[in-house]
Amino acid sequence: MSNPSKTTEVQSFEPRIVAFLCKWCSSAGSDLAGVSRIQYSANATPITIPCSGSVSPMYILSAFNKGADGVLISGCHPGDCHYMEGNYLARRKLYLVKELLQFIGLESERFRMSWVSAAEGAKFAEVVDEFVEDLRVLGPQNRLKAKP
Amino acid sequence: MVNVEEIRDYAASLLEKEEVKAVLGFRRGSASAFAEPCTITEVGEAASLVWDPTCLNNLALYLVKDRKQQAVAKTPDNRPVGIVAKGCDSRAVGVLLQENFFKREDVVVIGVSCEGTGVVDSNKLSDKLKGKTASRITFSGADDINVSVYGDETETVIPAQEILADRCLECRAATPTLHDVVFGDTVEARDFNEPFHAAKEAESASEDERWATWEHHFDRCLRCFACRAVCPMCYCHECVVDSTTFVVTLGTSAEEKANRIRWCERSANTSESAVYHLTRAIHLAGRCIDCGECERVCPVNIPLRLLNTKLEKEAFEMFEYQAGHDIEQASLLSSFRDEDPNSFIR
Amino acid sequence: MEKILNQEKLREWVDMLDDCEVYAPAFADSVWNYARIEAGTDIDLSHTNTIGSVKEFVFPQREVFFRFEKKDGVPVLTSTLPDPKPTVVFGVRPCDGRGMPRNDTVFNKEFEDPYYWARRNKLTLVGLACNQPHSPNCFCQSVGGSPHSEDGLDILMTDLGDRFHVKGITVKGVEAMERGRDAFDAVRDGDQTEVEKVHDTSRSFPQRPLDNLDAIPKAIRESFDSPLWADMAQHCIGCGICTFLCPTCHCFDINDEVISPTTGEGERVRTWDNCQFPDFTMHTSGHNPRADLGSRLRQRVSHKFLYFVENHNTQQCTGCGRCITECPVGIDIVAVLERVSQ
Amino acid sequence: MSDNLYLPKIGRIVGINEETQGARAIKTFKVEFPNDDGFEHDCGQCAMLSMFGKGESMISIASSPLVKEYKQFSIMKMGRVTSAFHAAKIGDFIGIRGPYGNQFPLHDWKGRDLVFIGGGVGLAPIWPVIQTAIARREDFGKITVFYGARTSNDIMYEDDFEKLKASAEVQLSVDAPEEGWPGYTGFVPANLMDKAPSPDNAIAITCGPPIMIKFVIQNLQALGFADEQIYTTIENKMKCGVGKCGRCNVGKDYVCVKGPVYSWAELKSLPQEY
Repeated sequence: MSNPSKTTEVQSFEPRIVAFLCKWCSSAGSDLAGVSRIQYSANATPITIPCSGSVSPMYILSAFNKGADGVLISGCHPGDCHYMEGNYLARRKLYLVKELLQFIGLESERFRMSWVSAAEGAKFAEVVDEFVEDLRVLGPQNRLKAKP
Repeated sequence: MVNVEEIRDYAASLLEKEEVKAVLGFRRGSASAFAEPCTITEVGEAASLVWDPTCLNNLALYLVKDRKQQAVAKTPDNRPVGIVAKGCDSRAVGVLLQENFFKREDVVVIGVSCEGTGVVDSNKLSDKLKGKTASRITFSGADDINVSVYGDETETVIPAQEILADRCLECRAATPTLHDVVFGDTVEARDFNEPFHAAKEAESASEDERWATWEHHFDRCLRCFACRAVCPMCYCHECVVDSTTFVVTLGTSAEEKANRIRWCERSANTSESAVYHLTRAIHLAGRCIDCGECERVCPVNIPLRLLNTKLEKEAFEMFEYQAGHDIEQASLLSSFRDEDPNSFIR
Repeated sequence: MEKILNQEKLREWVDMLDDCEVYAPAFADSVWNYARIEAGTDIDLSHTNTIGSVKEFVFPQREVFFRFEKKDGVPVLTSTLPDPKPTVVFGVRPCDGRGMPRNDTVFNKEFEDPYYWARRNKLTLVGLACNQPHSPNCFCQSVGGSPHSEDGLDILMTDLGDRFHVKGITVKGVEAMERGRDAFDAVRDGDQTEVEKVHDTSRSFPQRPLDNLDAIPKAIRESFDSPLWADMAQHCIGCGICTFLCPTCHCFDINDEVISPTTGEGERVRTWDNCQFPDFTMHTSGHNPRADLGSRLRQRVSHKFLYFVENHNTQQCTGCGRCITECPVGIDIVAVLERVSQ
Repeated sequence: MSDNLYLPKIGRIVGINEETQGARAIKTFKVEFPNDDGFEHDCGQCAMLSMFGKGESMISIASSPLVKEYKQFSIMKMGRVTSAFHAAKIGDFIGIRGPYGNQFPLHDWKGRDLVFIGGGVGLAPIWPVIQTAIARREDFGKITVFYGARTSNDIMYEDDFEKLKASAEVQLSVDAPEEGWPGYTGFVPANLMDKAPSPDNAIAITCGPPIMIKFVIQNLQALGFADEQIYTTIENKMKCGVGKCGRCNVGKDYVCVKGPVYSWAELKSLPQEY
């Protein structure tokens, strides 16, 4: 990819994010961001899940396979899990996923995790905005995307 | 030095005393200079057992196969099985015990120390011989491996360190920790490569270089599934990447089969093979005991072991977890600590 | 057409095939395998045998049959029949060459496979005779072949040390030689004798023997219910190595791959499949005609040495030895046949 | 493009009849060729049906070759493709290629008695033979149709059986006792023994679950039917339909080409891998 085309791509490129959001916190946080009329990027497709601990690495790989430019997983802050320890298990598991994806050379910025409580609408908006900005710079995700 | 007669005698006595129904071991085969797996059930067969650095296979796979067979057998034979195990193989038994695949009394581990060596890496050997076949591999001592090349008159002497498998050079437990008996000298640390050397080297490349490497490898995958078939830890009845094996019986429904998610297609594409190999790697996190079988059997030599050791490295460094070392411990992914890394999370 | 090609002129010939895709063996990732050659200088014919067989050129691991999409609610199918550039493959060992006519039979018969033939018709196979066996598992002569068999090849090259003897066997082969006309020299007195000498020597090396090849079909038929099969497959792991690397194994799977679940767009794709996989013959109900490893090993061996013989009067095995050498657990088809024949 | 054997023709579903309900529901589909590129078939042949995006399945053509306007398929809901069929509506499009396989040698059976023995969805492959024989009623002697299902609700082609009674002897059975059931109670092979059709100058044609076929053939032999008088069909997993992909391979035969119709005399010589 030569530089000039990259610049134009950055301008016209709208990254697509698949966001797996815990229903007890981040999903509500994203609702709060909306209800509070916080302006933030509309690039994330939210998928509500019962707990960040329920995210199978398959979901992440599959999202990238189907063409997601970034994958976000957002759950409850440590200590706040509705199921006591789901987010701790998620943290360990997803740390390994992150390391593995980096290891095979997927751009490390494309996979992200955040702790967003139901009260943190503003933080959710920030997380998504930052993610979108970083992905704009990276351009489309082609490494793990299925090519017909 | 391991005296193979001791292994033979021990195996024979296990069979003679009917303490086991069979002993899994190695014998010389007709197919190559490497040893092949064997299952002996008669005392007399014990004499065919061999032991040397051409004994590559992780025989724990056959413990798994036996359990699966007995589970569906009309008259199951659940008597214990003896297994000749290297350090890594014994850790595989450890993980299977940890996962309650069978009980400790179901298996007699005939541990064999790799002492100062390990096993020969068939890829490194192929590199040395530029694809030619070794017709005979012998060992003059700990340091040298003599290889007779098929079609050549001569015998090549190769320093052991140059063709021992990476996993052996990096091995931290060359003597089986879990065993009923152990043959050979117990060795603590060996002066080869640091642990996780190959994974660290792969990590040090740039992101683009790393992707170029793995894109190249994923693209070459034939999807013969030998890596999965040979792995003692890949014992799932239905593999997550293989939705077609789901059986519609009276207890299941057509909808279940129809709605089975196809996580990856059967096409050997870069993207689909990436999903397969990465899924497999994650599923083995904290379970891979680095026997290197996946990498050994790969017909196109994808360095699959790197994916697993990368995760074992993280497990060790970040979570102080080593697969197969403690059969009582909670598994890597079902446990956590407060001090687990958190800084990568926004 | 018979010519002489000096070793250093090989590159010239390759360069003159510039409107073709040229492939030749290359040593990478610790194995020899066919790789695209950009220039004649890249060619290296010091190979043993390639890990993948030439069947990959006509029967790739993944073949898209057609694309489907919906227009106004009606499915529209677009065939993706390949239209490849003429392809020339160098360094094909005679065992792989012999695999081709066997594959032709399968993909022809009463139903001609257009995808196979689209590739096959554009393919020229330049064989290289084996001056000596590459591996202790070679057994081409035991299944009716030879280290310099011309069967299935378009051209056969024989290495005479400083030069090659090059023989055009088919029209396609002669054409490929004519393209490189300037690179070749005429055959001179004595060359023919030398070729014969090299060929004679190559046949004199011992190979894995298969005693009484003609009696094998009967032996297999009679051993159908023998416990031998389960015993020999005891350590089989049920992977696809033996069949995927085989120059004549051709079993495949067909699946729909959806590109867009929203538009219903997708492709129907053929991929390699393997009789050693447990789900190969499994019905949806779970009923499996070949449920155990023993019956699957029996199927692989029977197909090659009994059923194919019954249907086509020849073995579906060319003795390349890949399935023996590459088997992770040492299953050895020659040893299997020996035991069955006893 | 027409010579591309893997490229299906487009078919349109013009009729759906719910035969049986439940976990193993059966529906019968009438399929037309909107592009007028249909094909002729013989009794016993199959077609490869596809739902684009789901895949292909080999299904017996259940309509008589004498019916030219449409082809009929009775499909049991079992997996991915068949579930998609069960979710389909009238007017939906499918892919169809064929016809594949051999045929029942109906022409050789002139003047003979025909005994059909079907079970479950196994009635579908022999249904076109029954229909054709009825249409050429004068060519054959006595025609008897045995058919059994698990319950009376699981009986396929219920209305057609009523019509069939005019020209053939119909023997229905259900597996378990049912109140008010007029027919036989018990498994099909037992019903066969009970009625004991004569083997003289007769041909027996059977299809159903493998276990049923096994006992039907045993019982036919007990009744004195010779191996050459017994015909059945075998269905192995199929993918290509044209004798290449290797899945349906039994002995030297690819069932999709050499089968699915076999006389017991022929079938006996094949390994029992079906």
